Amino acid sequence: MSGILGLAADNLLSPIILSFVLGLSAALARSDLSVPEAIAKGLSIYLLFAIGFKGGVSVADHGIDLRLGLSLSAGLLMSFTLPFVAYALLRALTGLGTTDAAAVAGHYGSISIVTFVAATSVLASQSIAAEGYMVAVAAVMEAPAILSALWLASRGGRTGGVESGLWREILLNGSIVLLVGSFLIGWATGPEGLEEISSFIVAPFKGVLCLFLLDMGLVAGRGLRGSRGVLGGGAVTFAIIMPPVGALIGLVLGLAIGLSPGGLALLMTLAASASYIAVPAAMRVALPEANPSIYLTLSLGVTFPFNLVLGIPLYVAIATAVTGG
Amino acid sequence: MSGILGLAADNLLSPIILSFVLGLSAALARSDLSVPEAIAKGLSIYLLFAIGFKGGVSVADHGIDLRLGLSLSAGLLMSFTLPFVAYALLRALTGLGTTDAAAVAGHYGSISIVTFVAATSVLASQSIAAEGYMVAVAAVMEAPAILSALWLASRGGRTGGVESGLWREILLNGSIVLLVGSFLIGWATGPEGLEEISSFIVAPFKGVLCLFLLDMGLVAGRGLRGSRGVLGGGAVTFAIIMPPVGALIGLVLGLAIGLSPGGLALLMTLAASASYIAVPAAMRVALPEANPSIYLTLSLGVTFPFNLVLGIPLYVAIATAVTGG
Amino acid sequence: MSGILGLAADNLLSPIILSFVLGLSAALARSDLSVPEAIAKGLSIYLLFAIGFKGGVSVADHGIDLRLGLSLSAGLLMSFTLPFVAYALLRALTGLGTTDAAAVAGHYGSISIVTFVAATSVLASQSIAAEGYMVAVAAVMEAPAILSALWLASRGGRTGGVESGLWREILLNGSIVLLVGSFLIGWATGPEGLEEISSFIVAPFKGVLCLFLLDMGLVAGRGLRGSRGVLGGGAVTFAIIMPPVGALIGLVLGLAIGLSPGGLALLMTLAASASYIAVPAAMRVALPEANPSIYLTLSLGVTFPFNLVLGIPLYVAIATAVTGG
Amino acid sequence: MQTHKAKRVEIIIEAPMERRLRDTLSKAGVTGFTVLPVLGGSGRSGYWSREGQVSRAAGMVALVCIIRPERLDTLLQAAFSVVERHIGVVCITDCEVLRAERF
Amino acid sequence: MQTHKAKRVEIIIEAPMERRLRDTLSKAGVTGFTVLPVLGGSGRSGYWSREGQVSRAAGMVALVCIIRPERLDTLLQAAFSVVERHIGVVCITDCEVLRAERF
Amino acid sequence: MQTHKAKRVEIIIEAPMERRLRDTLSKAGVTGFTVLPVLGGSGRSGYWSREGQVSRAAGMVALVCIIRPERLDTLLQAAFSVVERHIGVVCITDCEVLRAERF
Ligand SMILES: Nc1ncnc2c1ncn2[C@@H]1O[C@H](COP(=O)(O)O)[C@@H](O)[C@H]1O
Ligand SMILES: Nc1ncnc2c1ncn2[C@@H]1O[C@H](COP(=O)(O)O)[C@@H](O)[C@H]1O
Ligand SMILES: Nc1ncnc2c1ncn2[C@@H]1O[C@H](COP(=O)(O)O)[C@@H](O)[C@H]1O
Ligand code: NA
Ligand code: NA
Ligand code: NA
Repeated sequence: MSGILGLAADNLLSPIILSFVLGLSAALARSDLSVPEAIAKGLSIYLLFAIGFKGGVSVADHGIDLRLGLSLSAGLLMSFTLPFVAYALLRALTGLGTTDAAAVAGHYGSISIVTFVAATSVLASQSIAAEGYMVAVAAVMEAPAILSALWLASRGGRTGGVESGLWREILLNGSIVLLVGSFLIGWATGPEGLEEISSFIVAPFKGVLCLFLLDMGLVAGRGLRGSRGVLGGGAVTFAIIMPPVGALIGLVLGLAIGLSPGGLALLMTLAASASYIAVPAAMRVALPEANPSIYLTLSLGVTFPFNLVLGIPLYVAIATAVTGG
Repeated sequence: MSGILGLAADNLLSPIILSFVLGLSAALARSDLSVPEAIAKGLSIYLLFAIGFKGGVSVADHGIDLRLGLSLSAGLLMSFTLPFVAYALLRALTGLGTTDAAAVAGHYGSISIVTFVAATSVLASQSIAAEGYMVAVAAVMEAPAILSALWLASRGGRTGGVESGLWREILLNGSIVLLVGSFLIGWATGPEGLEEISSFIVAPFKGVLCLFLLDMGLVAGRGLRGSRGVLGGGAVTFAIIMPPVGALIGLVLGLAIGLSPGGLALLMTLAASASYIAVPAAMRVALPEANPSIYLTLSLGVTFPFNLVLGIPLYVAIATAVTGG
Repeated sequence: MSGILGLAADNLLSPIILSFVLGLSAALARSDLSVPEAIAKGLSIYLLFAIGFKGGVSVADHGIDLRLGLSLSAGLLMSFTLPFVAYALLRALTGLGTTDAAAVAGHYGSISIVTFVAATSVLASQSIAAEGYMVAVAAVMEAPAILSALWLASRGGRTGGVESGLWREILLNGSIVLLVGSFLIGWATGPEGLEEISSFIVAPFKGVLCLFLLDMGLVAGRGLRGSRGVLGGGAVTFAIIMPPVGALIGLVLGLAIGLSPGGLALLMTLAASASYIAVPAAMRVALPEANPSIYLTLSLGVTFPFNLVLGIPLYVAIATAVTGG
Repeated sequence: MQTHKAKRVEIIIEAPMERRLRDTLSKAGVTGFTVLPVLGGSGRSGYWSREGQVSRAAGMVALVCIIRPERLDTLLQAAFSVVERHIGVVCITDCEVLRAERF
Repeated sequence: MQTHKAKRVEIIIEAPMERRLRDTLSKAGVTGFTVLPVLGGSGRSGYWSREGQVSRAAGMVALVCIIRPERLDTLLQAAFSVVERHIGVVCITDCEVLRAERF
Repeated sequence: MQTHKAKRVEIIIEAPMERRLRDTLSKAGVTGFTVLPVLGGSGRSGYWSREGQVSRAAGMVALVCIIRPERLDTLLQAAFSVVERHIGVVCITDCEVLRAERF
């Protein structure tokens, strides 16, 4: 336990976390500090490209094994089922209606790629290796949860018919395409490809992540300020309980598959994280009646900081402990 | 021949080309992946600044020789005359009217700086040196073709008077000024100047080029999708035949001047490439009757990918073969 | 003296200064070269984050000494009092009315962070060390001058009541928060933190500064073109005399405190520089009657280039000379 | 100069709905419109601004459509089918245009 | 379709004044509006464009507010108190809206 | 509040023509206007959006000009001379303004 706290303390003092805290504080203090939308999008393109590419190179390097298929299946399974777990918890803990609860639940089945990136960077700084294909697992987990959420919402009387065109939009959304595409590029070009561009995608990576998390902190803080009063204690409790619950399911599946300590920590992180890009956009279209303040605030304002600051060191510590790694 | 195919295959597997292919595929599959306009412009400012600066440093390093003047003259000559070649080919191969044919022809006399940059990066990865002042040749080739295009269009009955103010706009357009300016800065500050900023303009260069080509792929793909039906087979044939024709003319002139293998390959690339920034903007003002879909699709959707994937390795192979380099 | 000229000449041939000159020339020649607003803001976020962080790390490294408190007090004192000096000079040299003169005076009490950054980079290239906490001095000097300016303006009959809310806005403006925040992060994470992200904030720093100064040149040039006729010779004289006057006051205070040669040069630079971000924004709100062309042109179009090209090498030379460093 | 009566319809709608609105308008034969970016706004669902958004997804856009008076109802019907369940505003103004043949 | 009479008020104002304008409108009970970005402009204080600005500070924004006719004067009074000492423009147009209950 | 009749003219035009339009308006004595960015649009020459553009060159902008009714014709004549050969739209609306002395 004290080991975990030590890790959390170390983690807390990393420039990455402190940049997030800076952004959060600035927004809560109503500073006008802001990162232009185009820059934030540019930074996220960089992060997705780099993380996908490096994942692909690592697969080219270490080869794929039988566990790849199993991990992808585990990811799919979790993305489909976690929303049901989340929905049950939400109905137990909060007074949210069917539609709002279903919308929130969908976010927790899907994943947050920045949380994933932050976890890889914690692993890297502790020299814990992980399977390169975990990036592909992240990609397959983005969308299925949306289907579960719509099904849950439709039980509440909504027609729930998913408009043709929405599926293409969800499956071909920019983040997924960029992540999978750069993964394939990294796989195809391998270590030589990485060498050509490593001073772009490896060396400055952590610094770019700092600036990105500064912006995430600003956005989360503005979201929190804007939604005071919208959320009850029950909802906040959910947003803190659900990540460890998800991580536990990830742990069980990951152990069954036989992932490395690093891979295990990443699968737990994916399960624990909540979407704030792909799923909200889909919900605006498919479930316009659901209140965006609720799902965005829970996912970005509560769960994201929780995972960043406490969750990730916890998952890494547990993963290394249970695998004896 | 098999050597050329081998080179093309190598080239195909570079992260740079694959990033372009990723963008192209994403756009054709109607993904919403997009690079914000400001980021794309920022990347192009970076590339122009870096390529100009490095060209200038190389001139400071190796000194200028008599061939500099000859190369600039050859560039000017080609920019003026290639539109006539293109126009003749277009009239032979397509049913385009005078104005549209003239507008397209103007694009092929001018150059694509990204194609040039991609060629320098292929040369660098094969350790083939090139004259630093080829950057200046690129700069002088941007504008003259516009004059030829307007002259060609005016023969078709259009008044063709070039509004005062347009010339300043063309000659002082941002890309030319930045390219020439950073070339002069590189020249003035020399290797010491380069050392100060090389971890900005040299180390991450290829990675930035990847992201830029990702965006180029997206734009080219969107352009191709948007212009289905606009282009006939003849126009597409033109856009594939014209680059080797231009390259051949570049080859002859470059040999006459006595350029190095790398310089020769770059001159061929310049002749083979078609503008999609400076000339389209000028055409919108001076030839508004010409259909932008036609010239943009041919230049960006057909010729650009052709040069990137097949043309450049071909030109490099020929240049090294004929010079015995 | 010839040493100073030599330094100025060296400085003139650095890529940083030449990039500024390129931007300035492009704008004066009415080229359409431009850096997108979002990119310019992104670059300035990078610069503020990097300079703040490095300042904090240097404090973590060398510890704080008694001079920290004295330097902050000197900064505050100068920010409060320099506007009175500037105001007196303006009334003597120009025909500006009370409001305009007060607004301009406020700019000269505050500071220009890019001038500060350029000075640190000149010091670095001459291997002259400086106190890391000078970044904090820069931060405290941003705002107090605004108070002095409003007091000066109110004497001219304006009500001068500072609207509630404006103070929070000024004190929590983005640049101050980012600078102080990253300073604290650097302090907290120390040299290990720096090592993690140094290939992002140290290696490419000078190159990024080049692009930023290219944009500053463009903006300054457009400003100068737009305000022809607005400014008389007296105002321009003021904008060239005031920086050395401020630097002299900074020199006296810095010597009294016992700063290192580098710290002394930076304090002089801060005193000599004029704001063009925080103060103009505050003036638009609090003194809308003041003409923005006047204060922006003087600060950005005259004083900024003066400091960049002549001022900084002068201040560095004097600081090293008087301290015998 | 000679001008012609027309209607100017301004539709402020969530960005993720833009493509759907465009498609619906096209199907209704409305092929002329312009889309403007929106920085922020306020309505029954509270205040928002681009700065406080992780992605463009939650932003809005303004679509401006100038149309002949007799085709207004077709346009409104089409627009309403998309806007109905969503937040946003539809506002119609009388206007005049040059070059009537374009509308 | 059924439409309802309303007023469309467009206020072009300096960006640093935007928050104040919003706050004043809120206090006057005007809670529906949209803010659009502005690239540049020209007026008595000359020509400016974003390109020539170091910071967003000196830019402007356009705030569009659709409001019931009877509440127009409240809005104008509130807006004027902010705009008064500042540069910028206020322009009012008659318009019609769908879903009147929203305004 | 006291308002004054005016005309609001909106001109949507290709970005490379913006400077020319501005110059022509200035020459015609029209010195007050605001330029707004445009994200995309559709017309006789098809659909386009900023995303599908390599450079700003092929984009469009919207210029809004509020003017006294008696000066409208001068403005339209000037605008038309620029817009004539180009794509784009000119749309005129009746409006009212505060602070009439500004126009
Ligand atoms: N009265 C109004 N005038 C202008 N824009 C409005 C108005 N009401 C709502 N909007 C815009 O429509 C968005 C959604 O409004 P609502 O559906 O009321 O939450 C707001 O964020 C504004 O951008
Ligand atoms: N007649 C007008 N029509 C449209 N916008 C205007 C007009 N006059 C002024 N503006 C806008 O308001 C800003 C300030 O105008 P002014 O207060 O006249 O300097 C200008 O930069 C324009 O963006
Ligand atoms: N009816 C319309 N309403 C609003 N904007 C239009 C309309 N028609 C054309 N536009 C705009 O003007 C541009 C050029 O139109 P066009 O000249 O018809 O190709 C389009 O891309 C739109 O941005
Ligand atoms: Na999850
Ligand atoms: Na060419
Ligand atoms: Na100062």
